Amino acid sequence: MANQLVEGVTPIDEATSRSLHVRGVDKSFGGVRALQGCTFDVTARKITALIGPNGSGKTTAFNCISGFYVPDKGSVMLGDRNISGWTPSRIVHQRVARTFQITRVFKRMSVLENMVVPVRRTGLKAMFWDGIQGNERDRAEKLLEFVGLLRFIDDHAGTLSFGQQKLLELAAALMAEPQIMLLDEPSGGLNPIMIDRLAGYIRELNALGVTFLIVEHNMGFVMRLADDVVVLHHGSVISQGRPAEVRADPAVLEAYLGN
Amino acid sequence: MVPLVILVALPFNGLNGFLLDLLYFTFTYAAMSVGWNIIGGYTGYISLANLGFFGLGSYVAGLMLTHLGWPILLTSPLVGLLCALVAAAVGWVALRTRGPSFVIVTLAFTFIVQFLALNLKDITGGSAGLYLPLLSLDPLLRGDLFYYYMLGVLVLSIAVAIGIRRSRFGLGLIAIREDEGKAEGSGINTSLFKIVAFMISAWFAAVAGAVHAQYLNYIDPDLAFELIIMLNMIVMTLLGSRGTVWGPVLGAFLLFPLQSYLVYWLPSTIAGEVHLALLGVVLVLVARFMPNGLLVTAQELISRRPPPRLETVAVASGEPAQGRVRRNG
Amino acid sequence: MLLIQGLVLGILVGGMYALMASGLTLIFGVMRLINIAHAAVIIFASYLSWQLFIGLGVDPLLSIVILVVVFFIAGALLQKFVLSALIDKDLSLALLATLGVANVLEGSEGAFWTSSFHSINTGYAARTYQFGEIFVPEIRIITFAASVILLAGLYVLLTHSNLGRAIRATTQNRGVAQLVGVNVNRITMIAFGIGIAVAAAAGPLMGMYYPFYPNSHWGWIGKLMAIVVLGGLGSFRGTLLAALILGIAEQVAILYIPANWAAMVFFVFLFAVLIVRPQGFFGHVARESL
Amino acid sequence: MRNFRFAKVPIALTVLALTVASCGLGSSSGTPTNNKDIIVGISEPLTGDKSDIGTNSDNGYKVWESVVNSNGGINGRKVKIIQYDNNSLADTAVSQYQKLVTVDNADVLLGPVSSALVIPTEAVAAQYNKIFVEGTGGSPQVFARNFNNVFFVQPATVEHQADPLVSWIKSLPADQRPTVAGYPTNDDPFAQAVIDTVRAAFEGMGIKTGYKQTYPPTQTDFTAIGTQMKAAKVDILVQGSVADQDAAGAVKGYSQVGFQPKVAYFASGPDSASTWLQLLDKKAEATMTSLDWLQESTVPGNKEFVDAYLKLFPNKDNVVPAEAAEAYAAGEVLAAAIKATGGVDNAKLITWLHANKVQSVEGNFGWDAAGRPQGGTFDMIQWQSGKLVIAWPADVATNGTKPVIPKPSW
Repeated sequence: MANQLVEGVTPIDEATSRSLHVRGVDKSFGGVRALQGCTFDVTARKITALIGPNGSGKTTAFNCISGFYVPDKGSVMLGDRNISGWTPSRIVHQRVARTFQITRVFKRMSVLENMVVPVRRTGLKAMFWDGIQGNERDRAEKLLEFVGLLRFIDDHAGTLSFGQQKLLELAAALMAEPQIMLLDEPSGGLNPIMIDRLAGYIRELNALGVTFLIVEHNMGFVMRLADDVVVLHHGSVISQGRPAEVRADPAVLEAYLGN
Repeated sequence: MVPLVILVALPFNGLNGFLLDLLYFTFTYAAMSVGWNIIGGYTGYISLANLGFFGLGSYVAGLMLTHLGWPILLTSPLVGLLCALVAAAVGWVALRTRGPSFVIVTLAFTFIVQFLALNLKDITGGSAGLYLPLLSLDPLLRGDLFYYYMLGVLVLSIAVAIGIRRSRFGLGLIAIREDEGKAEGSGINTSLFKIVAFMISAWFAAVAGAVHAQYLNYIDPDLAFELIIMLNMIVMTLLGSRGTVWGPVLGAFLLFPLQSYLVYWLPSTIAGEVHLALLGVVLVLVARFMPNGLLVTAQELISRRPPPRLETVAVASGEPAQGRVRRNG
Repeated sequence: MLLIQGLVLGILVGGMYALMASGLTLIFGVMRLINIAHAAVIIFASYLSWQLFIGLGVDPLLSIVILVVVFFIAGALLQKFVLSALIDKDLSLALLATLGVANVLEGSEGAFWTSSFHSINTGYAARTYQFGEIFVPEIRIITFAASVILLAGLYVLLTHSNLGRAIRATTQNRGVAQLVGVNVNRITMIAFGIGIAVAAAAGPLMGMYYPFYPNSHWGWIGKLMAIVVLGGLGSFRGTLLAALILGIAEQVAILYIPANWAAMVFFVFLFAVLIVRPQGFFGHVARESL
Repeated sequence: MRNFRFAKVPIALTVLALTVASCGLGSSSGTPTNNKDIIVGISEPLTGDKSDIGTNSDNGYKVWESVVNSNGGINGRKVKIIQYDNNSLADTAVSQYQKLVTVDNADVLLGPVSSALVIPTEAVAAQYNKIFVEGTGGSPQVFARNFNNVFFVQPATVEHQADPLVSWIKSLPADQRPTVAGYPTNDDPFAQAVIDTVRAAFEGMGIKTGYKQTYPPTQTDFTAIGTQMKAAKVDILVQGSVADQDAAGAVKGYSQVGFQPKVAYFASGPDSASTWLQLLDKKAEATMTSLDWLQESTVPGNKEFVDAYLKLFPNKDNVVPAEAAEAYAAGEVLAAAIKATGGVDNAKLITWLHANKVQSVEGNFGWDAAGRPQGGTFDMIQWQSGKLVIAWPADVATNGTKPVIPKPSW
């Protein structure tokens, strides 16, 4: 019955899902060391939250995983494959999709076009034939329905409200049939009702086997959702574990209060 | 299709050599503009290299003719291919990084090709140029030949442009124009897409250059790299509507005849200079006040719809269109 | 001996290159815009200075003062009424607009002054100093000195004035600059004006140095772009250094390879830099905007 | 396919408009020819980088038209010139000659200035078997394709321009002869051709080649080149300059780095009378070049031409540019052929010119099969105490002056 939950997302079977392992990653800009020996795991089929005070390197870590930055040192493993240094697109093709902290949609393209851009496809015919093929429109419609945007399908994405754009970004990411989704501040700027809806969607998708890594400020949201919490401070992991454990960890309190 | 029929029919109701010429040039510019539009319009990267490829095409084709005796009108597609490969190399340098380096490299590339044409005397004949054997044909027949040849290239270019516009490839290019980082993050291999777009764009410029070389029976570093050619491609595309299939064609069909008559209308002692300045003025004005170009602006006026999108999506029923108008204000 | 001669001439010409390129860098810094019309502006200034000299007998060095003022205003207006609107909309449009401007200037120069060579021949400074085997034309010393003075002025303006600080802030990070209360739009307008004014200042010097004709700006913009890329786009110090390096490289190259190949030096450097180190030799690590 | 539907309309309209307009123009602009007039088609670069010489040449044609017509035309038929500006762009020039032949029904064609424009346009004339007489495009490539319809109206092709220099140096006693020559050459087919012949001859006479480089047309800074020639101990400078600008620029550069040859010959520059003096003043002394025509020359018809020119285009120092004379001569040659064949049958005109010599202000000579002039020579001129004089060959030298050697320092 699982696939009834979210039409357009095929459940991910146990065997194929892989975990992410960040291993001793350093990244610095000019003099600033954003990450130092950053090490943590994103377990397959779980929801992992990445938290930490401002400037603790959350987004940098995120960008190293998704390929936007090349780590100066260390490695990012997808299953047993080292993907550090890969281009973002190549990583996406490994079924690792991401959203952006500041929501980004192709404003002058229609919602439907926004949906099909991330579709995984290869081969000349696929490239140079119709932009929307086979069941893609169908899948797109189902996913848009899932996030309640179907009625805007032909509008310019730029005409959607902020919250709607966030949902569109999520739905579009799903078109890439990701095994792992990296969400950067998904609840940022959303009103409580929206946040609840979002939490709902994430749970449903997770139930289908989608692995999540979520960078988040909103503690309530995180603690409600996450199976695992990773706490970054000054670019290194100071604590990792179940929400309850992390909450109890003095180092974490120190880090937050310290700031 | 209407225009095509007219154009095919035209030479039969006795076009004189001059008008055949005029249209031949118009087709050439239209095809080059359509080509430029693929990198400059769809992808949003301003290329100043297409002039370089025009000239390179002229020389490669010319040398093939003089050294190997291969007739240009047959080799031109191959010439285009060779230049497209060069484009791949240039693109690799210029397009790996995002942002401004592209325009610089493309301009530099044009200068370099011209520079080599000028200084590799033993190969290119240097400033003395390269003079080609004439196609021995009756002038009018010859005119027809070039006319139909270029018309063919133009039709091809439009077909390609439509194809790309409809394809996932085109979708990717437009995504790159809209937000390259997001596109990359959505699984589009932006470097590859950009380079391929650049190659296609170069192909048309090179073919046009090759045919032009045969047309003039002569190539030299000045006229193979006349900067006004590049300016024309860009202005025509922008005026017509960047990023649309038909914009560049429209632009070319408006601007070229206008320009060539300008010379006959204005007092000749200034026509040439004014010509250049006017093109510049048009470019600035269009960029500033009508960046969408004639076609899109007209469409917006007529249909009150936002700029054209992927045709496949254009199946949109009228209803949401209404809704959209309301939302737009 | 030949080598030293080349070095001397190279440094002297490099000083002027620096002046010509610094405006381009400044503009790129604040607007992320490659001003394709930059060399055209320089040539245009040369023509005006020539006209002032022939018509009213205004000394070219003196005419710099006039031109700087006029071009600053013109530049600021152009930025305010044409470019600023495009910068926010689509940078490539602004780029094309500058291309248009370049051709407007080139065309009108041709219309007013015909397209034959012009050169500004002041009666003075025809002498040449000789130090042993080394010959140093007085005119070059003058243009070099003038360039250095102007650059120094610009440098002080950028480093020791509130305006300069605001410009540098805007260059480094528009958003932040705005947050700390810099009127970014106004600063951009002024900075662009200054960039154009600097180009105008270079005009008369260039005209005393080299003959010029309407489309000679294409040759120059190629050189200038090579300089700013080598210097790391937007880096003022980098540009100065790059200008000297290329100036010397060019003058020395002319001594050892055919004159008609020497021009290639610039493009060789350009491509070398872009392949090896796209952010330029002196540019800070460019952080890709996500 | 919304785009497409939308686009059809404007495209179709444009095409229609275009055709209507152009067909309209096509027929109308064919200027009203009462077929007594002889229509002469010309495309000249009146703008763009060749505008100066283009205008000079165009004025020469105008003078010819007025002179011919004021003498009652050719065989009683008036000459009517249809002329367009090609903005120094070859393809514009080509399409304008197309227009001249197909739309304006020109009877005969005269050429534009500069080899660069003649080479592409002569081919158009050849396709329509139209005679094509031109006065300024003399580079070897012009004749390389052996078009029989082209006629170049100067005493000799450019490669022979410097012959008088060679013969003069030959005539010098061995001890006075320069020993090392320098050949800086503008990257221009015309200049190259001049220099190559001189160099061949000099090396034959045992004058070493101390410096030989081409510089780009955009070259403006000659100090480096001067430095090198100085280092190479060059004592005779033979510069392949194309205009007074690069020649004068060179002189400045050389004097700046103290390069002082005994003889300074320029393929072009010293001939542009007043400007040369303005640009160089004292430095102009003893600089030389060759001329196909001199304003003071006494060949038949020259006085009439010079007077007519100065009447039509008066200028403060009464100068008549050489390009004007060359154009005028081209006109004379064409007229002679028309007079002789009694019509404008181009085939006849062409055969007649291949068979006969014609006297023009450029001299009295004929043409070979490819249109190269046969049997004329250039004169060498030199600046002596602020005046331009014919210095060689001795028999034509202005009241027996000899070339100055060694040249005073510049």
